[in-house]
Amino acid sequence: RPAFFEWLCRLGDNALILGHRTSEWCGHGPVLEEDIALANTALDLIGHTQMWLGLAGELEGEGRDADTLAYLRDAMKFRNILLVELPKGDMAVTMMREFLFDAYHHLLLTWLSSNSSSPRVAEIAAKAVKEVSYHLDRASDIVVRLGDGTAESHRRMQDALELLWPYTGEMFKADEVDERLSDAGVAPDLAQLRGAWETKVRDILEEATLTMPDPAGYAHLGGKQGRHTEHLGFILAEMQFLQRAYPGASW
Amino acid sequence: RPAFFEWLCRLGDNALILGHRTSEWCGHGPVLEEDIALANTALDLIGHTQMWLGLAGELEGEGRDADTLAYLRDAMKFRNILLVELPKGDMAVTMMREFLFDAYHHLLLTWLSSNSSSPRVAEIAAKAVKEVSYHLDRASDIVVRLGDGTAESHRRMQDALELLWPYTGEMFKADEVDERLSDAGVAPDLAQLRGAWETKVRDILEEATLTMPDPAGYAHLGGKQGRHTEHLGFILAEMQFLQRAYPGASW
Amino acid sequence: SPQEQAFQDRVDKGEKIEPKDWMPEGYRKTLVRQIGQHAHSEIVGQLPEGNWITRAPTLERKAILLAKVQDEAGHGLYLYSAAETLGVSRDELLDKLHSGKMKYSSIFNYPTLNWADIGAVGWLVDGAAIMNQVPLQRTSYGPYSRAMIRICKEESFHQRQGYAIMMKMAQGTPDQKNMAQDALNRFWFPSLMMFGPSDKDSVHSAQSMAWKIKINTNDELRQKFVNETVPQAKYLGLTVPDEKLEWNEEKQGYDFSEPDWSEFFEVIKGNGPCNRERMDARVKAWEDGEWFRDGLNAYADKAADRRKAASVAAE
Amino acid sequence: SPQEQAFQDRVDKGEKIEPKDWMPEGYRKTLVRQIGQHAHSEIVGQLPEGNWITRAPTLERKAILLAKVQDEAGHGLYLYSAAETLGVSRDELLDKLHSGKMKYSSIFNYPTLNWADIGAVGWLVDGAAIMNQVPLQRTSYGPYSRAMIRICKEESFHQRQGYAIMMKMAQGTPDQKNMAQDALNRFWFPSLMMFGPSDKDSVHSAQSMAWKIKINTNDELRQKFVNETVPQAKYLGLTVPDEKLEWNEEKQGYDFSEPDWSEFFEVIKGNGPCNRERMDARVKAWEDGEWFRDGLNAYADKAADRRKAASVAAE
Repeated sequence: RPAFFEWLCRLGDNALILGHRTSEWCGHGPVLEEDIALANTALDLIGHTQMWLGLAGELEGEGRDADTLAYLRDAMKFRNILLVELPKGDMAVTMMREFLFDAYHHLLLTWLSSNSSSPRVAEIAAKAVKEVSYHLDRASDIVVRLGDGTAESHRRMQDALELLWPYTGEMFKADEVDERLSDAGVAPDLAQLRGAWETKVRDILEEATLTMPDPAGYAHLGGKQGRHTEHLGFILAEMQFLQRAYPGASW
Repeated sequence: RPAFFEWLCRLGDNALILGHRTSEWCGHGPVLEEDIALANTALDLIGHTQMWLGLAGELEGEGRDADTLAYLRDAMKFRNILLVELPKGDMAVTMMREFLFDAYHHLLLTWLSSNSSSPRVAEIAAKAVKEVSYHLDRASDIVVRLGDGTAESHRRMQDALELLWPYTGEMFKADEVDERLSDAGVAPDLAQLRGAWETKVRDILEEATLTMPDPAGYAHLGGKQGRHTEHLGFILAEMQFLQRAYPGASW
Repeated sequence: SPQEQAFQDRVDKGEKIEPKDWMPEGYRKTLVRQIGQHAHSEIVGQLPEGNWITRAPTLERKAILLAKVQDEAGHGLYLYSAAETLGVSRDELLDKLHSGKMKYSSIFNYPTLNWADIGAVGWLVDGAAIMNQVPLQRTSYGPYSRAMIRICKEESFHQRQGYAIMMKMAQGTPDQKNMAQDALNRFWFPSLMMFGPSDKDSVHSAQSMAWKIKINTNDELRQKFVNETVPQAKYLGLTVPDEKLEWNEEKQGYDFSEPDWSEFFEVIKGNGPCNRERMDARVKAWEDGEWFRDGLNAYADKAADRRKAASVAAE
Repeated sequence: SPQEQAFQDRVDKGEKIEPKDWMPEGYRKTLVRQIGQHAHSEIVGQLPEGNWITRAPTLERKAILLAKVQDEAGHGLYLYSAAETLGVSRDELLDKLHSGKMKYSSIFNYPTLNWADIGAVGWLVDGAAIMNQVPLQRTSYGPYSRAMIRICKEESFHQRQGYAIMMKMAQGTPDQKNMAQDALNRFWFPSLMMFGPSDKDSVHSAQSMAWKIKINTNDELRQKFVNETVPQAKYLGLTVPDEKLEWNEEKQGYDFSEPDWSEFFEVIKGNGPCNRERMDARVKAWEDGEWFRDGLNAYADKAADRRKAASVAAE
């Protein structure tokens, strides 16, 4: 059960932190349609956060709801992977990250929605996977168009890919929590998702005329266990300010 | 007495927030000597904050010390002028702001150290004025050298001057608090400092080959009464995080 | 001219003017300016509220705010499209915004300083906007009228959400109530300014009203806004920051203080609290996005070439 | 050569070598590399601690931290000056840092994640640095030796401040104690790595020791560090994250686990948690500062010309 709680926090925190980063674009997008699409993605992710952290709190049974978990844990207690907390960067970094994460996220949710031994998990995943499927299509499309756009857009996309690549390994690196959930049939064997992810990523990058780095390269780890980058603390200071400054208030 | 408290908060908050902005350069300065000088300035300002807010808390008599005032007030309760909370910008903005503020700060502290009817105020001012005198010399020197440096450094300094200028009026705009303190002989008549400030600023800008904007132009007001820019909230979210997240802990 | 007369007759009969119809040059120009300014206001208006998205106090409030700011971008989109039917492209309009040749609503040059401001913007600013826009659903230009119908529906939803935030704050802790009152204090007069200067000082009004581009006078709308808003403030237990505010039985409306019009003109001149920041943010977004737009365009060209080559090869 | 022999004799007798003295090219090169790396470590080392200046929990802690990071910049200054006596300018050294041709201490590629890390950096990282540096006060090269004397004095002050933070945290609330333990867990092995790989794997050591550029072996210093630090951790009530740690009566020191040297070499290769961010921050500071340095230089040139013109006119 503590492993289940941890694992749900990982799902919820990934959505929360990626949603936060995505929402930073609101009002600052390169073109109106993109501004709207990014806000929409952020909105979906906040919705997923509510479902995953809500279930986590319920399961924990100590009276913490999704807001309590989102707003009153410090960085050490966050369980998102490092990839999602990196600064939003330019649109190349933002869209490449979305693509790399969505390709994984979509596989994971697809598996969960049809195979998870937990009906609650399967139900949430089934709701979320529809939106993530759309995010993935959109991100893939943008990666292709910018990769095969101008020399500059190509260069920026390749740079973004190389910056982010060492952070993708964490998605597939199972620890004890992942193994327990996989043994219980709640979650997939992460290593088994890797092949399909690489195929999807390779296909899109090829179409985008981008060069895929070596998947066996160095991987930055630690987020799932609470060892983050220096960025997360700043995200939380901003995000949690009102709840911290006015404890117990209702909004 | 509430006016005295307000007025002390203005002094303390100016030092705290300008110190915060200045400290953001630490490790990121354009040259090592400058990095050190900026850290030193920030350090002095934090020292002034401790003295002014310490006295404010003592005077208030409700058990709030300098840390409580610095870390547990939200933006509406902060009394610094808007000038000091603007983002640090490039070194042109940082040094021009320091110059414009120090020229005022130095006049104010000089008056307080020799004329204030409050011995405690005079004592703190006497300590602070030595450091601020050095800050002013240094900032004046840099303004002259960059103003009369390359075409680019000149342009940046002029841009910075025009950006910051509308925020200087607040220094001399007395409200009821200022008037009460001035009537009580604790503080100077702000309007009377203005002439000396303009002379100093005009001399240095002239030597720097920069064009002084019209002193009678539009002035942004509100900081002294707690109506700030959108920047202050973000400063406080970061600055106050630990005190807010771990109430009552001792550090 | 007879053409102009025929045009005016159609307008008077309440017919909608459509893009392909003949229209006087002044009508077209006035509409482009008005719709363009409105579109710009929507996208600049994303900024003050967007300022609180990362700090929204609960996940639900964050989602609602995100959806709202997204709607505003959507309104911008409809309005730029409506302007395009008059022969001016979105890029041309944006260029005029960025170079300062076109304005946006001055209300967005005020900062959002505490969470209650998000409530106040929804309640007062969207409230005043709706007051302006509801009559424009009957405006003579078809595409504009249809855009306003869509927009008004969403805006009134936003206004209710804003009022709900104010309610929570006004009924919350003393700190929260202070924030609510502070937000009302700061947004009250700027909201009244949203209807523009008094009609006696307004230049273009008569012609615009004849063309049904403008339906009511500024003063009529302002009075209507005050009449509706004051009881709402009372219901919240908040004080409208106007000592002269008083019910006037005779006119069946409130007497109230005029806003400080010198402040209004200062803000229009560029001296509002946030004019520079708002424009800098928009220009930066546009300039930083250039490579992105260029990249998509280059791809589109390549894709078109490939399709052409493929269809040639297939022949 | 006889010159080399005479040089070695001076070193052996404990005489200081000064800038104008003859010295073997290898000696000069090794010193430039070592002093340069040390200088770079000081300025890159500002970053992980600087990361918490704006979030320091009290005004006093903020002031202490600011003073400390400022000291590090000062150490950078002394060390670049010492390197300059060997004929290499600060700008040349910085250029090599920015282009990746010169390294800095790998410890600064680890992130500071909670406030206790500021304590741990002072206690462990400065502690290990002092262990390395104290013997270097007796190094053969005069300017380097004198720089180390100044630096060691300040570093031991920093170490005490760091330990004081750890003490507060370890004796604080359960959350604070968790932070302290977490900081120790993350910094323990990276600190042991600061002494470099085991002597048997170290290439340059023998010659450097003969020249008194290096005084003790890596393993000697590491053992000494462990022996001093473990009781300090115990006093804090914290657990050193090493299951093999045990007092060895015979050698009068602790047995301990070797750090993961594959991690060490990965970090050196650029794959540490923060390598990219640290270098990006330094390069950005340098590039953003170019106009500033150019401006000051241009002014200095003009001022010199004016002085010259004035003295010509006066003649």
